[in-house]
Amino acid sequence: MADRVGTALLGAFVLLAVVGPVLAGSPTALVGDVLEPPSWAHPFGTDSLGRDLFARTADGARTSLVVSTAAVALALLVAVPAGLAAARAHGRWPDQAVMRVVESTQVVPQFVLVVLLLGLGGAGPVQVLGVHVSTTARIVACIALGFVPFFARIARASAVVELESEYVEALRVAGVGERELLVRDVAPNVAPVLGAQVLLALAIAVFAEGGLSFLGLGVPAPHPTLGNLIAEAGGQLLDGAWWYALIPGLVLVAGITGCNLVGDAAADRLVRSDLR
Amino acid sequence: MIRFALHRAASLLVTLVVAVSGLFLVLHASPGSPLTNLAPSVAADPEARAAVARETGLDRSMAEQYGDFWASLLHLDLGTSLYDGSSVSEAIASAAPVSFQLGLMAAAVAIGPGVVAGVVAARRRGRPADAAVRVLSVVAISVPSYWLAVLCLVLVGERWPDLVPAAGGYTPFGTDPVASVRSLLLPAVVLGLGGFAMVARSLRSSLVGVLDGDDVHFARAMGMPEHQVLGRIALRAVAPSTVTVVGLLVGGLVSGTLLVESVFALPGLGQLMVTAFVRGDHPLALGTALVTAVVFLGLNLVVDVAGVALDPRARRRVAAGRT
Amino acid sequence: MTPSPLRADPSARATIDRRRFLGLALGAAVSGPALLGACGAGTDTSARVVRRHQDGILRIGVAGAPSNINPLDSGSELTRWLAEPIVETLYAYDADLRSVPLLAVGEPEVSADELTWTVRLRDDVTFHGGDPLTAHDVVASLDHILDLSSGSEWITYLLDYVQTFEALDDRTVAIGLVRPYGLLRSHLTNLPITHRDAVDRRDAIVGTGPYRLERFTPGQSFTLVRHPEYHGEPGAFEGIEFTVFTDGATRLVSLRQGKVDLITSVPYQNLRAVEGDDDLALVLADSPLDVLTYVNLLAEPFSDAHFRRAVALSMDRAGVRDRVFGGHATIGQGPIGPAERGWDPDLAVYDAEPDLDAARAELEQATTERRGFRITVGTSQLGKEIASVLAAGWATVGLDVEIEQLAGGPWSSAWLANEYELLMNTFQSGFTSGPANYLTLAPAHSRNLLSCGYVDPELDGWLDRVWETDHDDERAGLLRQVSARLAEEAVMFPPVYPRAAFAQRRELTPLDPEQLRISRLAPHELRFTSS
Amino acid sequence: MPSTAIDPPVLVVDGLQVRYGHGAGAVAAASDVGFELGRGEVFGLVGPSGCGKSSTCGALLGLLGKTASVSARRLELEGRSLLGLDDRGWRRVRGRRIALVPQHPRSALTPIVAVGRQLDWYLGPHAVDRHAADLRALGLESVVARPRDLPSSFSGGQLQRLVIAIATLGSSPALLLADEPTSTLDPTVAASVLDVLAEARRRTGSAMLFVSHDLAVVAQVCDRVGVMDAGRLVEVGSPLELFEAPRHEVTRRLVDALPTRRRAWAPARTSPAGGPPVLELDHLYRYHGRAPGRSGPPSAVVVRAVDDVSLAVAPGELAAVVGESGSGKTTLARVVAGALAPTAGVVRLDGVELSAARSRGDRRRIALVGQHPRSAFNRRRRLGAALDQVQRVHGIGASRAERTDRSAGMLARVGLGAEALGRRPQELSGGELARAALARALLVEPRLLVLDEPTASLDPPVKRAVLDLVDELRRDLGLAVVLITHELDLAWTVADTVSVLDHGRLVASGPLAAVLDGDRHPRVAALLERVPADPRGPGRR
Repeated sequence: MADRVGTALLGAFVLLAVVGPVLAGSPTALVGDVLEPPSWAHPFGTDSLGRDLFARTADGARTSLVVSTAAVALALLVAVPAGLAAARAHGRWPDQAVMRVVESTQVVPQFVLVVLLLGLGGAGPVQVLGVHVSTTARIVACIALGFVPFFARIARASAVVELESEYVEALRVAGVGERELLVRDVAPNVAPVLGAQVLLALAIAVFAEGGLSFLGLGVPAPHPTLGNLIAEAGGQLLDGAWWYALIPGLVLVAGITGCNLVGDAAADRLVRSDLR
Repeated sequence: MIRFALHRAASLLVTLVVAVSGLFLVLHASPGSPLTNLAPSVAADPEARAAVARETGLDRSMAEQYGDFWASLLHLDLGTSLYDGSSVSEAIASAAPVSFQLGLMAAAVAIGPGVVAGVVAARRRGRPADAAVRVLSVVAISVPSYWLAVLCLVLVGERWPDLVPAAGGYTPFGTDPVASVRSLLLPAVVLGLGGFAMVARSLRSSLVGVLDGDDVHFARAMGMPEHQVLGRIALRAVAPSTVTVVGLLVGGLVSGTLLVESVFALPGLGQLMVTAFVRGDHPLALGTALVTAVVFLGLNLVVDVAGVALDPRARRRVAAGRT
Repeated sequence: MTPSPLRADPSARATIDRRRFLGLALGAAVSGPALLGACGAGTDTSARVVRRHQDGILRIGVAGAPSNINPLDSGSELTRWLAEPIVETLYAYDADLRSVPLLAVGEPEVSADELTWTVRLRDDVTFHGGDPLTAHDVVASLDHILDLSSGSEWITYLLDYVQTFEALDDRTVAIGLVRPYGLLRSHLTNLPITHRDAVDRRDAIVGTGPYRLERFTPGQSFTLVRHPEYHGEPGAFEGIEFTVFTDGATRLVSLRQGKVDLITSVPYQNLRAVEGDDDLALVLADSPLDVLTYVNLLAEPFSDAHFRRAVALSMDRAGVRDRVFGGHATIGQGPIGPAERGWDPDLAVYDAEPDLDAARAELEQATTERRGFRITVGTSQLGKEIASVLAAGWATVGLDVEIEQLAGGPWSSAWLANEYELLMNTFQSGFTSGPANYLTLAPAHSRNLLSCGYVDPELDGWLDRVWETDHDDERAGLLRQVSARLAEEAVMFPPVYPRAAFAQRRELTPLDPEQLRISRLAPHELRFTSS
Repeated sequence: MPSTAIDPPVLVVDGLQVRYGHGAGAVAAASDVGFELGRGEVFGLVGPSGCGKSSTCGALLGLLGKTASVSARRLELEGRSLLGLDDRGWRRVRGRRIALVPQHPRSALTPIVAVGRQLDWYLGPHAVDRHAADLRALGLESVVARPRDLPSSFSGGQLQRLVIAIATLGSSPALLLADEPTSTLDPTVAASVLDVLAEARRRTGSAMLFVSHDLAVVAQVCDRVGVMDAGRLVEVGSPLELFEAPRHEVTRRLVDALPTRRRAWAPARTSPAGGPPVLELDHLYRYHGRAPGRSGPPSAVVVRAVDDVSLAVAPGELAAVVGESGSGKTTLARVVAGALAPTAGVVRLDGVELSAARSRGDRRRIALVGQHPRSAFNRRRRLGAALDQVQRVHGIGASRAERTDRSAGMLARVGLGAEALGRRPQELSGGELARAALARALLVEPRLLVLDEPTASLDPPVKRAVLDLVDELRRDLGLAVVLITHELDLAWTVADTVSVLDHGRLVASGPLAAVLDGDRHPRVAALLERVPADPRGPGRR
């Protein structure tokens, strides 16, 4: 049940993010009067500048989805090899080194770290070693960095369990080499464990992206993001523009709830399949 | 036990030193130098820029600045704000109690009802109460605090102005405890909601596991009343894992203060930090980050030690030196 | 903005919708607060405010914390609103915005060659610490400003003119100039005098005003208390408290709840909400609130005059006025607005609605290949909204506009390094320059450090003369010419001149719109009507 | 100990039915089960897993959970009906009139509370002091001495005694429910626990319901035995009746699975082929923990897991290595197979010394089948992929198709169909997995097969079949086999030679007859002592 609700919510969110921008007009064009309540022409109403909120919400959902997916993917790309390498060197110095580095990014909570890293550079693009890095890319990188310890720990822990399990010894004794073990046996087994966490991480990433936008550290204008929309909408509530605060907020809640529910279900399934 | 705590504290200290040094370097390599925050008409003049840099000590080598930073840190002096020249330590000292009280109240909101909900759900597994707790906790964990805060501020604040913080954000607890608690109640509920969900969910699932265990079965088979089964076996068994969740919750609370304090205009550490970063106020940013890290790591240490203290098996491992 | 029949009675609709929203919110977030919000009724706010006023403290909600509270360093409105009741000036504006003596005794004595100004000080004035005001304090204030390392904004006004300043005795200051400087009188009217020991401090303001700064939390709140030994009429309030609410809605909610008496920078979208509330008064005033708009003539595409004019012609000024400022703004032409000296109400280079045909015609003549540009704005919500509306408008003539939002520091850096195409920000002058706005015009001068690349010897001459003359009428005439030229050449063409928006509770005497024309909030002049 | 007809029965079960779920989807775990227990009588319930033994037990305690529904014509303890009791009613019965001796003593006690405290829970305050003498009598000196220790610092046998103490010291229950109380224990320990249980029962005079899947144990303990299958009680009788004349098919299978002592062990069935030994162990040592003298803290305790073992295995020989748990058997197997490096000494294969870091070729020549077939395979890989993998890394078979053919052939050989190739380990039974593990080991055509307790976790009938398979394969393939086991009767059944390990040292080694007959080493004698007796033969306790 919860599983199906989660799939539906996440599906609706993804659908809005993927199809919405195609269906809707430009999210930046001034297509209507200011603060029009929802109507057939503007199903989500219009914002304080007269832009279509459906187009903006859809575009914001897309931004949230793209940023958080990219961040989680980037984090996995860094964390999984690091975690596997650490597990392979379990207890020896490469393991220690990886875990110390991971630990040192955990002196502050993840979201604070992201705020910190973004806040340091100020908003706007920067040059890193001569390469132009857009604000969006920096946000992705910072959120990703926040997830690296999370995934590296999971990858390491489950790889250690795998490497110490009996079947691995059986395969070693049977002459299966370490590389083959790591790539063909351990990594594929670590993958579902991570997979279940990916959705939960996505939920956090969507939240974080919104929070950054809310603090004004997020994806810059004119791209709407869900966090921006919510931040802007607060004041409109005073004028009775309930749709402005409610709809983008509910879309955000739907996305996060969907990720959480589906992620929970995936984790449950994993536990059950391992118990069987 | 004490040795374990000291050992953990020492290793955290090393991590902290490394992290603060990293922060210092990043901060000073960042493009947001205070020089760029000068009035453009002043900043445009190279002579004026150089003079300001000399005045604020920014023209010295990074190594010198780093050395000075640690030297003054040892005297608990975090320097002065680049903007108003006020003492960073004092700014933090006046902001910390707000965040501390907010965090404490939010933790109470999270842990008290969270434990009750988790126990009720586990004991009434599969029944409506369980379903209600599960739905509530999923929603609570998924509703972003900043959205809820905005809604509450307007919707609740309009009707019960006393429930949202007063202008200036905060009545110190010492001045008027009732007003102080009342004014932080709404932010604390908003902040604590996610933690409530975490505690309730984790407690429910671990309790369900424990209540299915052989020891509970044996105890019931030997006629132990249900409340004793819960108190003597089940809750004791899930205490360490619950404490771990509380550790995660600490991170959520510290993060959440950034957002919630900003919406409710509470003069706490979170808002101070955001302000510092938005302005590129290096000493203040570094100071708030440092204090946040110390608080966060300290709480984690407490949680770690509590986790070990509550789990005799872990206590034994620790005593055997296998940390 | 065309009114739709739906919003015939906005206040009634708001209540219904809010109630409906409550129901929805309940469903969405099953939480304690929402539940609390759905049942029961509130208390009478006005009574609460009257009760609160018993402590005699005026509470003001401001939009941001000053980045530097030293009024000798910063001319920002945030610093100055805070400093107004604390520090005083040698001369001050009277009700008709004429300069009259305050700390000085009589008019300054100007030598025949116009190079030496001598000012006599009053002898009955003490600082908050108890020290009497002396010439040395004035000298220390000037010294601080002219010290390059202090980074004071005032330096640009004085650097190339003021050569010497000395205390002839405890009550007399002499200022020596390099060349005649008619504008000095204006500066002496605006320049705050600070205690000599406090001129370099950034964590204290020590002045001679009716209130002194008691304590503050950086970036968050500032508490002023009455100075009992004030030389003039003592302040009506026991104290004045400034609280920072960066979020506009939070600021307004606090006012509605009666937690503050006055707020600045009311979000323009919420003006209707304020108007619909009987407990509140909205104050909209012409004010030196500029939308700084510079184009970079040193590089493509704005080096091309046709392109520039096309951009200026197709600017959606009406859109900005109606959608961003709720109609409370005047359509922009040149850099000088209605509250400022040199304002020409008859200047009409551009229409409110974009002239798309003329713009297309200009574009066809343009030699540059570019059909788009980057607009760099600050991080404020207002800047973002203006840029968004403008970009949407320019898109209709085929100009592809990229919006770049930069925080204060990087924004300034981009300006200094000439790394911008179209630069925009809101800026409130008036504190350092009174009714005129010289800083805004500075980049038009080809020899200015911040020059935007526009070279016009005739205009340079006008500007030099603006600074030199001591005749306000001549100055105003020259400024009109400057503003017209810059508009016609499409060098500086702000979309609108917004009216500044303040809101206050009815339990407080109204703000003075005349003082707001020079950005003076003058909170110490207000009174509670209830007590 | 026959029941006396005069006394009313302690327990009457009649028409007991246990169902899980509701409506059409309901599953019956027990149907129409009926039996009676007289005062002091021991009744055994035996049957394969899933036959309904546990559900019957659970119904007697009222602890089947909310999804189960229990009905019966009669369910009476000491004349009082147990049907329809509320929570309070059950609490008066549980622990006072019915006491449980659970299957897993280690998990029945809460792992994070000191044993003394837990005794207090069930026996009242200061239980250790008040019952010190009784506890000592039960062989629990260690608990009396260290009441503040956690359960984890006691052995399984001690914990089982402790649980028995809890069940019998506080009150004199009318009925003891012993739910597979020895299934997780070593035979040696199991035997002593059974003694303790018998003693406790004598003291309290309780009747006992003894549940087990092991017919041999049941026969040893019980007065009457009921055999269950698919939720029904299919046969009831005295142990001797069941063994001599099993009437029901299930009973017959259980009896057949009992290991039979090879009558004529003097001449081995297959004489090992002559020639030089396949495997030679030459003064082999393996210590666990840090050896003294190395750098670092000297705290680590050194365990001499394998201590100066020399052994030779001829081609085609099945060499059994027996010993109690902790005697170093598994370590020896792992050292031979190359999973552990020896601390000292030499392993020779076909006369060639193997280095500590084995080459892939060496690994191919010695195959190891581990103790737990269920964890021998990557749980996410299909069997086909697992069998393909070992061949691929050794370069066997030119193509995947060819390797698949070989896999299928080998599976057929161990008695599995080709459809098993597409299965995941979770979808196979323990017996099937044991066969699959054998198949994987044999696919690379080893010279030597090391079997580490290959049947320890299997039900008796399955156990027997797997052993027969091993015996057949080694004859067909001419393999040398080292069989590690703690069950002496297994060695007895199939081995050519037997070596007895004790604390890492070889105390006896040689042909089966030479070691087990005549002048036995005391250790060997002790091991023989604990083989559950064949109820058909003499020596029943």
